[in-house]
Amino acid sequence: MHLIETRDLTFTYPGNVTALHHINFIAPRNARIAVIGSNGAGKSTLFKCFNGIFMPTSGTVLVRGEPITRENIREVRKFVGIVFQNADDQIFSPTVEQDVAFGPTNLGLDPETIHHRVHEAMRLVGIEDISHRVPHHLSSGEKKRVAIAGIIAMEPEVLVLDEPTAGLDPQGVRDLMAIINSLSKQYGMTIIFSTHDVSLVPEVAEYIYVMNRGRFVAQGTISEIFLQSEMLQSVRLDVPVLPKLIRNLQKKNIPLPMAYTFEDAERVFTETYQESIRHDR
Amino acid sequence: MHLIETRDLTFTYPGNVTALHHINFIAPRNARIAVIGSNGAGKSTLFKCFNGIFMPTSGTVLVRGEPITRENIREVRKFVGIVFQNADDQIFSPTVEQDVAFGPTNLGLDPETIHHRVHEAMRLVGIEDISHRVPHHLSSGEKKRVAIAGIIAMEPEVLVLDEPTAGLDPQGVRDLMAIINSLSKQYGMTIIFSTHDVSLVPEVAEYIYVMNRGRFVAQGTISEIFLQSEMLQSVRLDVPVLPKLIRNLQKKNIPLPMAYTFEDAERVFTETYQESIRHDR
Amino acid sequence: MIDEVFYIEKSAYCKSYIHSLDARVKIISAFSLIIVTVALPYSTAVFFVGGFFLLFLASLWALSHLSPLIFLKRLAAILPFGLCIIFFQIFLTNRYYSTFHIIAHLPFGIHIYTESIEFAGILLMKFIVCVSVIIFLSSTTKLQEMLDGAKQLGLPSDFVMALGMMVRYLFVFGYTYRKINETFKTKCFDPFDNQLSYHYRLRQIGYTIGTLFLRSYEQGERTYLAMLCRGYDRHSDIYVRQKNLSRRDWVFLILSLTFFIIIPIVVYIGGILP
Amino acid sequence: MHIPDAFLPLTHGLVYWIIALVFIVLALRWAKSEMSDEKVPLVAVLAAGIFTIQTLNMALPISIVPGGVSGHVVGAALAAIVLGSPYAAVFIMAMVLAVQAIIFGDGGITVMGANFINMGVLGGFFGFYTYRSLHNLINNQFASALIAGWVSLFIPAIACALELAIAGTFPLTIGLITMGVYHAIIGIIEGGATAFALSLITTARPDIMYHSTSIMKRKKRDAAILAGIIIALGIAIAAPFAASTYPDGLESAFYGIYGAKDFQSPVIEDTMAATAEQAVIEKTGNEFSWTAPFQDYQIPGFDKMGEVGAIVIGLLSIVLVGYGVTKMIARQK
Ligand SMILES: Nc1ncnc2c1ncn2[C@@H]1O[C@H](COP(=O)(O)OP(=O)(O)OP(=O)(O)O)[C@@H](O)[C@H]1O
Ligand SMILES: Nc1ncnc2c1ncn2[C@@H]1O[C@H](COP(=O)(O)OP(=O)(O)OP(=O)(O)O)[C@@H](O)[C@H]1O
Ligand SMILES: [Mg+2]
Ligand SMILES: [Mg+2]
Repeated sequence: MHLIETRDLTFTYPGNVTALHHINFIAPRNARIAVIGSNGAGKSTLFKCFNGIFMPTSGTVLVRGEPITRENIREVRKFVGIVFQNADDQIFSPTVEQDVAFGPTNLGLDPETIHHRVHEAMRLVGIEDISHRVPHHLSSGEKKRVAIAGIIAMEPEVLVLDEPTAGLDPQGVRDLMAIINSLSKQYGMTIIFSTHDVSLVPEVAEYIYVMNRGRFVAQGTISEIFLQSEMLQSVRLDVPVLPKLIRNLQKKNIPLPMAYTFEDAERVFTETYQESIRHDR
Repeated sequence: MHLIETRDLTFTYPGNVTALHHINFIAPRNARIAVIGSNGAGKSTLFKCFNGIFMPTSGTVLVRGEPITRENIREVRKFVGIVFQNADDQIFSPTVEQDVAFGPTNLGLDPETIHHRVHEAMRLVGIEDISHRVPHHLSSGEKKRVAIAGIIAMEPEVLVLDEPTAGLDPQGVRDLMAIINSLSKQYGMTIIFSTHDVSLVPEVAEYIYVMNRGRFVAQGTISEIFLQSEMLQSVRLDVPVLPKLIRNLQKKNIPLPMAYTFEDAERVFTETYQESIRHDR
Repeated sequence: MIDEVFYIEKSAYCKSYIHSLDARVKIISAFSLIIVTVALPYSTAVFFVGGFFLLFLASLWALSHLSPLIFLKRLAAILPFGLCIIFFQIFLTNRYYSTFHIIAHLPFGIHIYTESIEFAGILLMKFIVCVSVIIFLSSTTKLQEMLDGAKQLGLPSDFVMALGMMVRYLFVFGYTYRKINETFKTKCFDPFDNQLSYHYRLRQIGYTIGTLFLRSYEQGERTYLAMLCRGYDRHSDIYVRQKNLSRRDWVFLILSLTFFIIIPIVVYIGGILP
Repeated sequence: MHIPDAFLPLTHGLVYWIIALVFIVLALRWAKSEMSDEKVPLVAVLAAGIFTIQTLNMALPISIVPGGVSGHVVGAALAAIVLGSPYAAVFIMAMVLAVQAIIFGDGGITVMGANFINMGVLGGFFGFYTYRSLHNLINNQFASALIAGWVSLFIPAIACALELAIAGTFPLTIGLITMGVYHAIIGIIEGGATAFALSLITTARPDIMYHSTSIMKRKKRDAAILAGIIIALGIAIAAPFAASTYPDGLESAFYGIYGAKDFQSPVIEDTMAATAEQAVIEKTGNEFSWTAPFQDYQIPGFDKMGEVGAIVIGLLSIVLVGYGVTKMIARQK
């Protein structure tokens, strides 16, 4: 049984814009999945189907093997937490702590539990020391973390993040990636995120769906997807710069093995070049 | 005489947030300058001083050698065009064409000239075929181009772009970079832009200012700045991945020359390798 | 209601003879029809005149190639407050009649009168005609054409510009509103959820309103700065391409205005009624 | 509370339109001159924001049917309080109501003046002055905003009932009671939400809040304003009873208000309230002397051009006086 599964999911916005066509998506337990696609590909729309904000026009969305219905929608939303693209649309309270507590309070938990969950969530994303500040004045990275804490406090098992790094500076991106990685590795959360910054993907994800105009045009592991540079370019995306470089060098008969992350690339280049230099001597 | 120069510019927001400290900035004619810095470094604030939206708390801003005053502010704003970070701030008219025409209309030009300028600007950024659409249905890349057209239609000599590529997909980034490059090379505009995506910088800029907490912490040509990876990391930024890789490999005694753009990197890797193999034989 | 703006816009973007008429023509006709309808004296003649007007609107609607469902949906959304007042009329006497005949006795000394039903019917007819006119106008005219039209008809340009900006940001905030609602859903908040205390729900809605207010305030500040960059000052004006009325615009205008005047005259003075 | 077309006769609509226009012009002037900073763009964007705020529906505090009936916030008080001027509300509501009437069909065209007087002018002025005087006297922002919000909804509802009654579209007593009770209940949403919204705005952006402290506190004046508001409220609440006691209680209720007005005449919003009320008084006399107009198949008002002219001239002069007083007070600041 998969945590989230869509079967032949099609979604049409009122006004006849079909944003999703026959989507088949599977998220097994503890997976780390990236959905990549250009602006308007349908990533945000797809995510909103995962917790019943949008109901399929045709096809089904199964959460823990069951279709989403009126009866189980609260359970589904507790189970699948979504952090939306723009943090400003998700933060309404006068203090960070109150904002993180918003979700748990709506679930009708007792004050004790709420307090505990809120502090645990704030600790996980590292915003404990700003818990009494006004969210309005936080930096974009801090706001993003508050938004994530607000969802984590509801203790979902699947964490869905829509373009989590948009607008963050490089250090902010690194910090956020570290948080996401630790949520996945230490707390066993299943992570699904979208992005069009392809260089992020190898750092977090292990499986990729490529989306274009409401359809999945490819899916596979990182190495499978990033080998198809023409396909990626045709859907307005890019291959991360390192695999692209290695690819081009391979074509010029330089015997480099493929690498996706920075560490791997450094290693293969060092080995290959030192090899060739050693031959030299 | 520089087109824009700031001398010891300090700016304090009402409420005592000093966002700029003693900034000395120079933009010579036809320069292509990048201002890089993390979230909240003060980039947007600095740009708003360039055309008198914000007036210095102390220090001066000289445009074409003259300080900005009440009398010449109209001239200054015609001369220095700013494209803001968020296109939605800037597109306030009900249709694309009306929006592009807003600036020229305010300049008091005759309808003939307005019409001509508007169409020329729309042609330059490639939005002629969407001129009658409403802004809210445009994609983010299209909106960005409408915002740029609105500024270009005023025919400024200095084009200032605040995070022009934020939120765009890779193809959108490539298109926009091409537009900016052609405005600089074919139309002789002086370009100043900000970003925290350092990998863009070598594609467009030739000179860099590094900003942190309202101060310039470094400035120089691309090769000067991107050699200082510790400095960049300390201000929450990053070295673009290619120079970083080459740097690390150089440390391991692989005799690679430095390269910043993708083409250069591909060339140096190929040459170095082929060199070493040639020796081999 | 803000979601409706997207649907209204969609119908306004269809293409037809009616859609392609100049906005000025449609505005003048629509407003005159409303004024004529409101000015009709209270009498049963209103049923005839209103009937003709509705027929007229229905034929225009048919010409516009829009589905009647769109019209009915929009009508249903607008009616409640008016209907409520109209419905109460049947229990009340009013000053427009001198005698009242009771046709039904209800408990608590409440009665239903023949004349009151007639009066309610007259009000309903006028109300429906006026509302239909507005639905017709906004479903067949793009917002910015209406603004251009209003400007050419002499609405002060300050107001045209302000309304233009308002309309533009209505769509921006329309998206914001959707996103806020989606966040409410993800966080399981429902202002109608009785398991949460009323105070808590009111507080959260209040905070949301405050946030939206701030968002729009700050948007206003930023937009103002962006406008300054483009040479905005108090003499600024919105750019409107001058356009002359075509012959068919004139034909439509003259025909419809004549119709609005002839029909009541024929019905009232021509003595169709006793 | 949006009166639709056809619920007020054309002549009444015209009269309300004229009064409304005066306030719109004043508001436009405010937006263009205030502190030498253009407020037109800010107010235009805020109008879109207030429109959005009005779509946030909320259950009524008293559940009439299970599941709940909804109400929402009008926002005139909030806008006036934050921007520090009732004209802010006037400007914003003018745009919101225009868009609602012309695009959504919510509220009529011929009666837009009346809707605008109710929700924009009365709502804005009562909301603003209730808040400011209370805040200066009791120094409790939350309570002041709560009450101001409530008043800013209740008074317009009463005005709306009066206008319908004068038009002969809805009987006075029942109108006052139903509109009054209903809006007294949703007033809780308006008041509560305004108070919470204001507390959020004050914590997040205290700098944009208009500071009543920066204006010299004049307790006496505030007390007088408050007394005026309380009397207006008292009359509004008592009106249905008065109206049901006397057969032609409408007139007496109005003279009551008119009498109350003398008591604290230098106050802006009462001057202006009086403007509207005076209009109403003048009309009342006429209205009651009307015979059923349909009997002779004449369009009402057209046979009484003289009377209508008198009303308009009377109104205009009152408006001018009101305007003069407003100007004088504005200059004193
Ligand atoms: N409320 C809506 N009504 C109609 N169409 C919509 C709506 N929201 C989105 N769309 C359309 O659906 C498509 C998918 O949009 P979506 O927001 O899911 O894309 P995305 O992949 O998240 O893009 P981005 O990277 O820009 O966030 C787009 O073509 C968009 O125009
Ligand atoms: N209106 C304002 N009032 C007070 N402080 C402000 C205001 N706008 C910005 N600041 C502060 O000024 C500093 C610089 O902000 P600025 O927007 O210039 O940064 P930036 O470099 O453009 O950041 P980003 O990359 O996030 O756009 C920040 O600390 C910010 O909090
Ligand atoms: Mg998206
Ligand atoms: Mg910025």
